[in-house]
Amino acid sequence: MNLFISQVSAIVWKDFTIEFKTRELFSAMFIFALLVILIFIFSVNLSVVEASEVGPGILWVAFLFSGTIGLNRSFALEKENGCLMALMLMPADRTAIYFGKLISNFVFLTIMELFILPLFMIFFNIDLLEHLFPLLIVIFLGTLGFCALGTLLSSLASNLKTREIMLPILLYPLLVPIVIAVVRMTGQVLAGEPLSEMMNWIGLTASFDIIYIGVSIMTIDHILEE
Amino acid sequence: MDYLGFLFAANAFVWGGIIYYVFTLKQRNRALEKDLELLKETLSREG
Amino acid sequence: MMSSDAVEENEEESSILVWMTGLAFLAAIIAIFIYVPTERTEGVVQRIMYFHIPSAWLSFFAFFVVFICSILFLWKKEREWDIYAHASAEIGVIFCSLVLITGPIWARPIWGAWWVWDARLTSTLILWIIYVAYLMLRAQSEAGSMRARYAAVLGIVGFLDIPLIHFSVLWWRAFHPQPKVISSEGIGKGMEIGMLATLGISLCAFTLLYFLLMGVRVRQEKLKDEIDRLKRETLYSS
Amino acid sequence: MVDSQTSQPSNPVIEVRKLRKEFGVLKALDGISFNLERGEFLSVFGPNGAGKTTLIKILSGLTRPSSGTARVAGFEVEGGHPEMRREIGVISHSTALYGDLTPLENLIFFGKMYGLGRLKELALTALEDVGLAPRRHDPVRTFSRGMIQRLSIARAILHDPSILFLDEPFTGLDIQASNVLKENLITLHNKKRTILMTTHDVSCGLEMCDKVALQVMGRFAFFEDVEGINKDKFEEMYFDAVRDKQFAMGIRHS
Repeated sequence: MNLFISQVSAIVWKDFTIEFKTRELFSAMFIFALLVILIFIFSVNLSVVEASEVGPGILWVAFLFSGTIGLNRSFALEKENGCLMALMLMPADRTAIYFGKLISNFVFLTIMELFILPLFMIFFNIDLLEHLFPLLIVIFLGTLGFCALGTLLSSLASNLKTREIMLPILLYPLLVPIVIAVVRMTGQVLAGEPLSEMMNWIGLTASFDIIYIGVSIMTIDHILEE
Repeated sequence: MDYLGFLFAANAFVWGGIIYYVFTLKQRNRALEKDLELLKETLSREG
Repeated sequence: MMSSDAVEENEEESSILVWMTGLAFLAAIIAIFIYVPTERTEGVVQRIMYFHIPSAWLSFFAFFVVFICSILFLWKKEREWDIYAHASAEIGVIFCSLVLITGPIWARPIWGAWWVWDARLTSTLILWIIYVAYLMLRAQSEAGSMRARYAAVLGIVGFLDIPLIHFSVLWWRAFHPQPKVISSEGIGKGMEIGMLATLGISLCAFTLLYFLLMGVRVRQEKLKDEIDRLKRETLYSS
Repeated sequence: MVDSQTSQPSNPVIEVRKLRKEFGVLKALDGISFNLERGEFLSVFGPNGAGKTTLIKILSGLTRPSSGTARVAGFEVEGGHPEMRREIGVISHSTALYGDLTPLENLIFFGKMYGLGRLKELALTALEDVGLAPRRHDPVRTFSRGMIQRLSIARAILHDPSILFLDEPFTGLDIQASNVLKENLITLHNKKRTILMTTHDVSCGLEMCDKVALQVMGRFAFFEDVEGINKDKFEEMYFDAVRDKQFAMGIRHS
């Protein structure tokens, strides 16, 4: 068990060391998310539409799109010099690889989201600080679900010739429940409703997270096999 | 009774779709059988 | 590999199946166009339902088979299950497409719009995309154990998503109820016995068709394997 | 890391019985059986597509065999027992190093994955051994191919494995790098490590090994002690096998 934790943390440490050196991923994700928000602002007439109605949707579309960049990069990095094979040769449970990648994907995406939030607040004139705590819970649940399924599918897609195309095609339809749930919840949170009013959505998101982490633990062995 | 056109369109799609699928299956089958024949021929010629 | 006896037996079985399917469809067509009375409120368009509902049932059933075969494949690692999952997904997508085509044709005269973001329609559309992606994944990767394993994982992940999609879409729409929308459950309620019988016959016919198509598709895939094997053996072992 | 030799449950170290790997029509291995005692060095020759890489992948626990058994260091390879993976080191033509990290960071990362202690010292000694210590703080992507390969050797033997699998390690190396690799292999061989290497290079492969195998179409066509093998005769046999294979491929593609 101790070895398992140190292996997971070694993978996370490695991903962060690389990121601190290159700063490729974070800047790309951040700028991309910003661009998505800008393009949506141009395509929606904010003087006609209520900002708080379209805001949550735009915010999450930006998160998901830039999160996909992160996922694509995540396993491409491992495939580059055959590192994934070396990881598979380690005396490690395959789930350690999954959790290591899941945690580093999750942390990258969360940090990026925390940087986007203030900009979102300014662009849409929505006061987030008032409802910050419930909002963070919603973001946590949604990002976890996205990364749980996304890490599994990106490990799968990384072996395909057309991985950049296939990942979103495989991932997005499966993400529909979580997208609907987080957008709904974000909207309600920003409208000042307490979390207890949306237990069905929280339950749905939490079960999504649990189901897909569970499925990943059970199937990752079959994906990470030459 | 004036919606007959819709009924007709729906039917056309359903039957057309099924028949088309069966047709492609037949086509693929034929190609495979041809392949097999060819292979058997080469085999008997060599053996 | 199949012995020649097994092939003959299979052919006999399948010819019985062909006849049964044919008869069932004949009965279904007679029932739908001659026997069953026209529905009072919806008129003649309602007859579309006798194809629409069985197609929907068939595609859900097919996707369920994909799910089960995917699990069995990952467990046993036998090519057999991979073939079943592939064939079933293909047939499922075909019939799901038919559902998505006949649905709007029915909806246009009844609801007054081709497409309404009703829960059932939306989830069917997403389901269709998921399994088209499944088939794309299969087409993208080369034959071999990798393709089978990846497809199986997707078959499992995709099916487990169905209840989540269902509830999310249901609650999503529940906030903006559309007065015009009649869910398909609503139609079933007031059904007369004759309509129910017609639907039953049609369901039978479609289910038989599924097994018939599966048989053909599976045999095809096995034949392809056999040909590849022969090619390899004869051309390499000289 | 404990001395891996003492924990060896039984001889032979590698025991392969009727190993098959097939999927549908693809047949990579078609019934391979052989034993390798501790400290032996086996060179496996064979044309491309003979299933050499598959053999190594199965023996190192990356792929499951369809049937047959293989025991490595006393463990069944199927299921990839963690203790078995601790005993093996693999060197292939992919370097398995992170280009953005320094050599030191690379070794420390892989050492952590093996749960090794006193990592920094261990990594530094390993770098000294392959002569990369002066450049330990430069990112790996600035290295030449030969240096990367040397680092990759250091990575593969960092946890002091008792068994080494090498998948065509000489491909794409310049003379200097392949000399370093050869020296390393000879040292390891003298240290009684069990080595299985696949290669195309007949003279180089025959020079170092104790046993020779020729793998064609997923089978061992030949498995003998190296003593008493006439190099020229073997070479002739090997080239025949390669030619037959190419001939068959030609028919298939025409």
